[in-house]
Amino acid sequence: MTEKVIIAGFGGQGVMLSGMLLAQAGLLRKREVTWLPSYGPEMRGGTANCHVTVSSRPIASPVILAPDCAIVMNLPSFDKYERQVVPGGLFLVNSSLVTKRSGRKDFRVVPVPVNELAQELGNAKTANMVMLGAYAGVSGALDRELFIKALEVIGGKKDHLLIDANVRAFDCGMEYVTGGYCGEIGA
Amino acid sequence: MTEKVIIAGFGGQGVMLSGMLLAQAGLLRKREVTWLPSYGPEMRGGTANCHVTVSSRPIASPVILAPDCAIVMNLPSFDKYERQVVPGGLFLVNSSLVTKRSGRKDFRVVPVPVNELAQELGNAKTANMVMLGAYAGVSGALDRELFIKALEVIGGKKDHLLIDANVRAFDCGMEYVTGGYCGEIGA
Amino acid sequence: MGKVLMKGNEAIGSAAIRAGCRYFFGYPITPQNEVPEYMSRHLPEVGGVFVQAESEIAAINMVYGAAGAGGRVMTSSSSPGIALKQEGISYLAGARLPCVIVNVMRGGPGLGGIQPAQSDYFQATRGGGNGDYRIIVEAPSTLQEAVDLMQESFDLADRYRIPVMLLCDGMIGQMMEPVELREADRRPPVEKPWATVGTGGKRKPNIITSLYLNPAELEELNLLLAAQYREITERETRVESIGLEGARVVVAAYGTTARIVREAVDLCTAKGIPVGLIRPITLWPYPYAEFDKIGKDCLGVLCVEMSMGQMLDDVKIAANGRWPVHFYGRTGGVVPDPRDIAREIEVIAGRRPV
Amino acid sequence: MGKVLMKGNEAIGSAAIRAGCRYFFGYPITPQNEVPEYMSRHLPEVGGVFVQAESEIAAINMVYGAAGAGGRVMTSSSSPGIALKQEGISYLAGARLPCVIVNVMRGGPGLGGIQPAQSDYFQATRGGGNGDYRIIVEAPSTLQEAVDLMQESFDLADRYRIPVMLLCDGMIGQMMEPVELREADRRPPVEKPWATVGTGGKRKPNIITSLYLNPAELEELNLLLAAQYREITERETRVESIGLEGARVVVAAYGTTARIVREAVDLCTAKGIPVGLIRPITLWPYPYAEFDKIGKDCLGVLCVEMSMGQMLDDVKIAANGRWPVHFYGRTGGVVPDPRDIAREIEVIAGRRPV
Amino acid sequence: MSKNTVEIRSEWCKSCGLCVKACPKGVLGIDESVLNAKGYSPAAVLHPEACVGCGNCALMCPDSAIRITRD
Amino acid sequence: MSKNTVEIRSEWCKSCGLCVKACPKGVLGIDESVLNAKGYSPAAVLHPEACVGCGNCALMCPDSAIRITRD
Amino acid sequence: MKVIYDKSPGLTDSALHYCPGCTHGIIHKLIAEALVDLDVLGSAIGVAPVGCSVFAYQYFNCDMQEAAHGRAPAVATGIKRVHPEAAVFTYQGDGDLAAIGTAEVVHAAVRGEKITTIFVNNAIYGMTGGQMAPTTLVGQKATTAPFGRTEALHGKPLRVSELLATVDGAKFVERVSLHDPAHVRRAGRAIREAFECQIRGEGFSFVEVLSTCPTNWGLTPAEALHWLEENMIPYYSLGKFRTPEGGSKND
Amino acid sequence: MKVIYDKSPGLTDSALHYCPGCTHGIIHKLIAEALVDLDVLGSAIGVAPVGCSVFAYQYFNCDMQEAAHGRAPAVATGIKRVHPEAAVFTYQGDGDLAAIGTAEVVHAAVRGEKITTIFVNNAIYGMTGGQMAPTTLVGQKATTAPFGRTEALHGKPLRVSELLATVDGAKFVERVSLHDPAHVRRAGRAIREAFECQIRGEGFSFVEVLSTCPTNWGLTPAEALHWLEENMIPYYSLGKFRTPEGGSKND
Ligand SMILES: Cc1ncc(C[n+]2csc(CCOP(=O)(O)OP(=O)(O)O)c2C)c(N)n1
Ligand SMILES: Cc1ncc(C[n+]2csc(CCOP(=O)(O)OP(=O)(O)O)c2C)c(N)n1
Ligand code: SF4
Ligand code: SF4
Ligand code: SF4
Ligand code: SF4
Ligand code: SF4
Ligand code: SF4
Ligand SMILES: [Mg+2]
Ligand SMILES: [Mg+2]
Repeated sequence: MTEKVIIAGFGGQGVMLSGMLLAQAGLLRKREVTWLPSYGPEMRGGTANCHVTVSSRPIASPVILAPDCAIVMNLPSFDKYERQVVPGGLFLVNSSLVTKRSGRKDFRVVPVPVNELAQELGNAKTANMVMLGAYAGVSGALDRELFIKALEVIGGKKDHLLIDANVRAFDCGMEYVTGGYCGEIGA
Repeated sequence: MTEKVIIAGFGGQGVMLSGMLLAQAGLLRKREVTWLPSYGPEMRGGTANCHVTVSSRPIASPVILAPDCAIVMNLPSFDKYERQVVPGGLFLVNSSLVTKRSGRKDFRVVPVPVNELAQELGNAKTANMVMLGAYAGVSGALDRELFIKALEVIGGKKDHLLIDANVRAFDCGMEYVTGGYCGEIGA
Repeated sequence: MGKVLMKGNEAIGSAAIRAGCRYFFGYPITPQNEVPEYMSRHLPEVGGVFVQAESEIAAINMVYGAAGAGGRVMTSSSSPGIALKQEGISYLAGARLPCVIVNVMRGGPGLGGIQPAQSDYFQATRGGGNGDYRIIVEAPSTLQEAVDLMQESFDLADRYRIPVMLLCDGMIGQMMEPVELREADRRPPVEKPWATVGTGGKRKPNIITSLYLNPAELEELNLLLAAQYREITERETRVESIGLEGARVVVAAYGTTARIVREAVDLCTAKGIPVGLIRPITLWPYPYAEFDKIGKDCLGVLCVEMSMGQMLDDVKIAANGRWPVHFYGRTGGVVPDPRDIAREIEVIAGRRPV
Repeated sequence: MGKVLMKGNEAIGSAAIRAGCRYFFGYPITPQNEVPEYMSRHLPEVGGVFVQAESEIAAINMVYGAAGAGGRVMTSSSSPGIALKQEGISYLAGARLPCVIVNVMRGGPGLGGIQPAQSDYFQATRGGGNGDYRIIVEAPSTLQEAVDLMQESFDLADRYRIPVMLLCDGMIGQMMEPVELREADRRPPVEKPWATVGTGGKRKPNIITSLYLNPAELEELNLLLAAQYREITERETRVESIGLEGARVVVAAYGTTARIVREAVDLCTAKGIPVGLIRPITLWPYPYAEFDKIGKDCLGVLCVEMSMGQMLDDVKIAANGRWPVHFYGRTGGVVPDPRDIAREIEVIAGRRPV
Repeated sequence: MSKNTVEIRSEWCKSCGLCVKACPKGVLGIDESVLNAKGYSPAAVLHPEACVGCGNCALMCPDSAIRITRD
Repeated sequence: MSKNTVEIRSEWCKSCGLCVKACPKGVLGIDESVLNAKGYSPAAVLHPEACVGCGNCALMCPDSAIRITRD
Repeated sequence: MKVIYDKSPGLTDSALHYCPGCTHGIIHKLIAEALVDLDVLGSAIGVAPVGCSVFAYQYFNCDMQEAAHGRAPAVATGIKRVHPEAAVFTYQGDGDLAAIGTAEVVHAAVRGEKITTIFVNNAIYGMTGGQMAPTTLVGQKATTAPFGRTEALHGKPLRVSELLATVDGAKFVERVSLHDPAHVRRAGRAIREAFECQIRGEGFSFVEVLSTCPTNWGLTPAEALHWLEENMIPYYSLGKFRTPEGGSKND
Repeated sequence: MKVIYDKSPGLTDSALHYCPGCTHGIIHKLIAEALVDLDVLGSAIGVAPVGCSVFAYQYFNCDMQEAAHGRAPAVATGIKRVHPEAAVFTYQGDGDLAAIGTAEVVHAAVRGEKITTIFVNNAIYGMTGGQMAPTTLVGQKATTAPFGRTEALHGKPLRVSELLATVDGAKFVERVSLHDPAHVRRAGRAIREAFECQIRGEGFSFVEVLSTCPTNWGLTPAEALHWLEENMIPYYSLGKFRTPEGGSKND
């Protein structure tokens, strides 16, 4: 089994870290994984995306041209990746910044207002983790324990507060898509 | 007819200029000519040589590996070129600095004490012109008028004094080898 | 040691230190910045030295000095920065100094872009600098291979007194993959009796130079180098190939591109077209002889590069008229699509109209 | 104008000024010093500008600025100095700027020597800099040809917006030969609407750049360049050849070496061996097609260079397996002896035991 | 007294806050409730009446997002 | 008074004359009648008795051709 | 209605790509305003560096060339020699000018090249992600000086204005800062004076602008201005180091 | 019998290839003597430049490397980092150091690299045949300045010692001359002090030696010394520009 995910957004939205966590979680499950980033010229505010492949077989190319899932955190990414997702695939959209709707009917679109959700949690910077939680919830491809372990491997175990905040955000995203969300966001 | 001459010595002995004059005189006779220099690393006092070809046909290579004539102004040049001269060729040696004698019997060796001759003329720097005169005298390949014209083309016509000194040196060399020399050099 | 998920550039840095590299001189440039950054943090831990030079030129000349002084030394950069190092590399080759140079290639020409490319093949394999010299060029296609080749690079450099280049496209530098790092090299350092370490008043001075004003001596150096290049060609050529025997089409590709080609090969195999792959690991010396193993069913050789066709020259030389040579390339940071490559293969195999 | 005896470097300078060159930026290096020296004396006479730069790198970047500003500009250097210019040349190619670069080659690698050589063939024809670019490379074999190619170089540079290199071995630079200089070019200067000359408030800004961070745009640039390179290949390839039809051996050589080979050919002809000669005048684009004219009696192709074998790659590509390809080279400033070349030819022709 | 008008082109604004800091009169603030297409909460004119037209805000704005006029 | 000896290794000498110029006592001169293998007329000690052993000549000799000893 | 301040016509319509609060944008404005004020926008030819300001050529409303890293003064020399009447300027960061481009800027000054160089000293390599620059302060951390710059390991930071002030051909050398509106106004004046020096044909003119890099300094834009004032100015003292009249260091 | 003066054991037996009366030979001696006096010949590693002194590696009786043109300070940095205890020096001409190698020498100084640089300023490119150097005097002719250097066209000559004296890491900077025995002795002292500064680990040390090139100046060796004294010293004033104690320009 091979799962190919593209995560894209503005630089600074944390899409790279999300992808690394996905890859690290895959490695912890003894899968083959690759993570391939791509940046625009800006240090902050530019566009950025990463390609994450998790597979039970050796991975030929780390480049994903037809993702099983695309997670788009802003409008340019929406426009760029909408068409690439395979039929039957998954399209997670940051609806805080993207109000546009997809014309495609052959895949599953899941809008998540991650900025609002994160702000509500009191930590605007964890919007990426909210989205990762949503991805986990919708796809079933990432479980909570592995996510926490991956966080510890990549971030180091020291910063408990940070880990806690991220896990809270992850849970919030997961709950949002699995219906358990009980915050105050309309729509 | 093709005449291939190598002129070699220390840098500063004026071997390059001698070669240029030879080439320029050739051009004045509407011949094809090439002049190819080679220097050592030193600005002064190093070794230097030039290859001059004068021919009635287009010249293929400007490099001379088997000269019809070698003019050597110092010992290293003697050692380097003695063997290269073609059988029946000409070997002009500055006997002021080279007392060595050639072992070869199949070419003509002409020793000329050019430093002493030039010093006697009152201009040590014209030793190269003395040698050129000697070459003209022995080979018959360069006539006096052409030499003077060549001097004017290369040096510019302005400096009469310099031209005169050079012509005197040329004459002196020519006279030395053609027997007209009446200075005071023994041997 | 278990597998760890690492960024290519950091894996390269870590592997270098494990291979005994103790001196690093470099200058920032995307997409290889994590190499110097890693070295600046970790070399001091093993008593090594990291210097951020004022330029790529200074860096390569510091490498020259350190290599001449007997240090195990490396530098890294990316395409335009490597262009600036060409004079220095020529000097290193001429003075026969061992060192490792990493080029994490980006799109060109000029400032170009920062996305992955393979358009410095000529620069690497033909010597962008002056004179008759070669350097060993190794091209990994996975991070594990990059890590493994790093140790080999330093060893080859010392054995032959030659600069070795690790030629990576930007993907190798930027991607993360699990790698297994080897134990630190604990062999005694290679003896370098030619190095300038101070005479101690006990021997004649050692001299490191590439200057030979006497043409005969300079030719002698060139003949010595040439003899050594022949020896390296015989002994150190590395290549991986699959399915050459019955192949109707053989693809030649290196680095990450070879991985992409593998996907294309799979697509074709699924359609019943037997396709072979030649993946040079050393780009110089080039594995020309590997092409002799291609079976008699081959209809054509396809060279695939992230460039407009540079390795293509070597493929043509290797093919030597035996098969038509085709080319497919993307450039400027655009990564080829396996489906497009598969289509090219099908055309050559006669399965599709051109 | 009649023939005058001139040193190659000075003839090159004089021809450049006659061809309309008005800007020269350079840095001293043997054996090309007479080029800048000539320019420093004579450019002011025609209202031109000579600047001795602080380095070859500064010089090539001044060339970039002046070319981008619409000037007819040139630089010259020798092997290690040209190595230093590689980044700049890659930028010029990427920004599509016309200019002329003279390389009076000396022996290498590294500092090497100052005697004539041809060991920068790769650097010139394969782009020692980064990226997928080519420059036009012309190789004169007589001073007259150098002078004539100079005008052509500037014209080609402007026509295609491409750097052109005049690749001379040290002999071309240092020797004297009679040359006939042409009249000064009095045609109106080529229009360069893309140049940065100030908007005058009347148009959108012109931009000179080689930066394209978007891979699709950078690929577009590369495709545009490639298309142009194809056009140049079709229209501007220059070669001289003799006796290909009935030749038993064909020799390929360029520059002064081709003159030396002619002597060898004469020696062989005298012995009754028919020998052909292919002398590429443009090294890029390479006259591959010329080899198709070789007759059926040919037993082998001999490539002769003052290097360890660099054009050899192109000869192999051109031969494409049709004939065995042999090589004879001298290097480091040693000039081949026609008698040795003749001996090689005889061996290939089967007249002498190997 | 003449009236000063401060306009902020919010699509250009990157929410850096330099204008807010530079204003001697506390006229400006960041409006966290809004996000522009780039994902930034742009600066907003909170107290237009207090503006003295000194130009500091516009001078400091790296993105030339502020225009000031006087009637 | 002790005796100073100035030796000139004439094969190394290039006839530059710097020693001659540097000598405060006029001890040295160029011997135009001789040419060494390099073609130079080397310096010669013309007035050995006048030497005060100051070392100036040797100090200035670029070719380290001069050796000075004191008995 | 009178316009008190608006985007300068010396700038194009393109939105700047810089990080929020990056002072590159302020310097762009000041240059654009100087070119307009001196009425030389139409004859101006600028040279962009390699650094965060690599895209400067998209922002200035005049002809522009993109130079190789560090070589802008050489490129500008080539331009100026072809168009002596043009207002030619380079815009360069501290990696670009003070590291790889040291020789080029020193020799443009030595030749007295009639160009204007705006030197953006933000004590860091911005574009490549925060590596140490020659101007990084002692104690400051950078990705290639992860434990902070130290005098023992890296030497003290290079003071470029002081260095260039020793060169005769540099006729105008001033260091300015952007940490508050008053200093920004003064910076604008210095830039105008530098261009005036060029236009009068006096020689090389140079303005060093102390600048911020909030992103790589890890500070908010406002904090960054404060850090600049507190840390950079004590080491990089402000003022005129050379003027055509020969005045120096007393402003 | 006491030897008052003889060829230094710090030099090899090879005859020097320099032109008659060229002061390169004097500087070689002074360096060799300093190495011997300080007893560091055995630990010394020198770096030869590209210039007339390209063969310096044949003359110094210690380990030597030949650097690319201008890059000696970078090469020396590489050496010193591998052998911190060695006495590492570069020997460079004015084309090598003051033109193409400007960035390398400035940054060796900025880093406070513990090496010693001997800078041979003969106001010309000797080896390549008399082209203009950055240090060629105004009015002086050169093959690439056939009508003489002018301030308007070429700018005034670069004063390297003054330039480097602005750099903190340069702990010892002195300019000396060779035009008479007294000055040669003082030059010897300066070179020794520079090495002492290195050995004490204080930082970068630098000695600029005003030198002659009789051949390309078109003068006899003696005339050349005179020309140096009359023309170079007025522009290139002698003295200490920086000492470890912080003294400057008063010797
Ligand atoms: C030859 C070369 N070397 C290195 C680089 C990579 N590079 C791009 S920008 C930069 C430094 C930018 O720093 P600075 O000049 O201080 O500008 P800033 O981004 O801080 O404004 C470097 C090293 C390059 N593009 N080319
Ligand atoms: C990269 C490079 N550029 C140029 C040269 C040619 N070159 C050799 S020596 C030299 C200059 C020598 O002048 P200087 O440094 O002043 O030393 P001097 O000969 O005067 O002692 C130059 C430019 C070279 N060898 N390499
Ligand atoms: S013009 Fe002055 S007072 Fe008005 S908003 Fe801007 S800074 Fe505040
Ligand atoms: S200074 Fe400009 S960019 Fe920054 S917050 Fe104010 S208006 Fe927005
Ligand atoms: S030691 Fe002094 S006195 Fe004696 S010869 Fe030399 S310079 Fe003259
Ligand atoms: S100084 Fe030395 S080389 Fe010069 S003349 Fe005297 S002994 Fe000879
Ligand atoms: S990285 Fe720094 S210098 Fe570059 S745009 Fe961002 S804040 Fe400005
Ligand atoms: S050319 Fe000048 S510097 Fe070079 S050796 Fe001769 S005199 Fe000395
Ligand atoms: Mg910076
Ligand atoms: Mg010099």
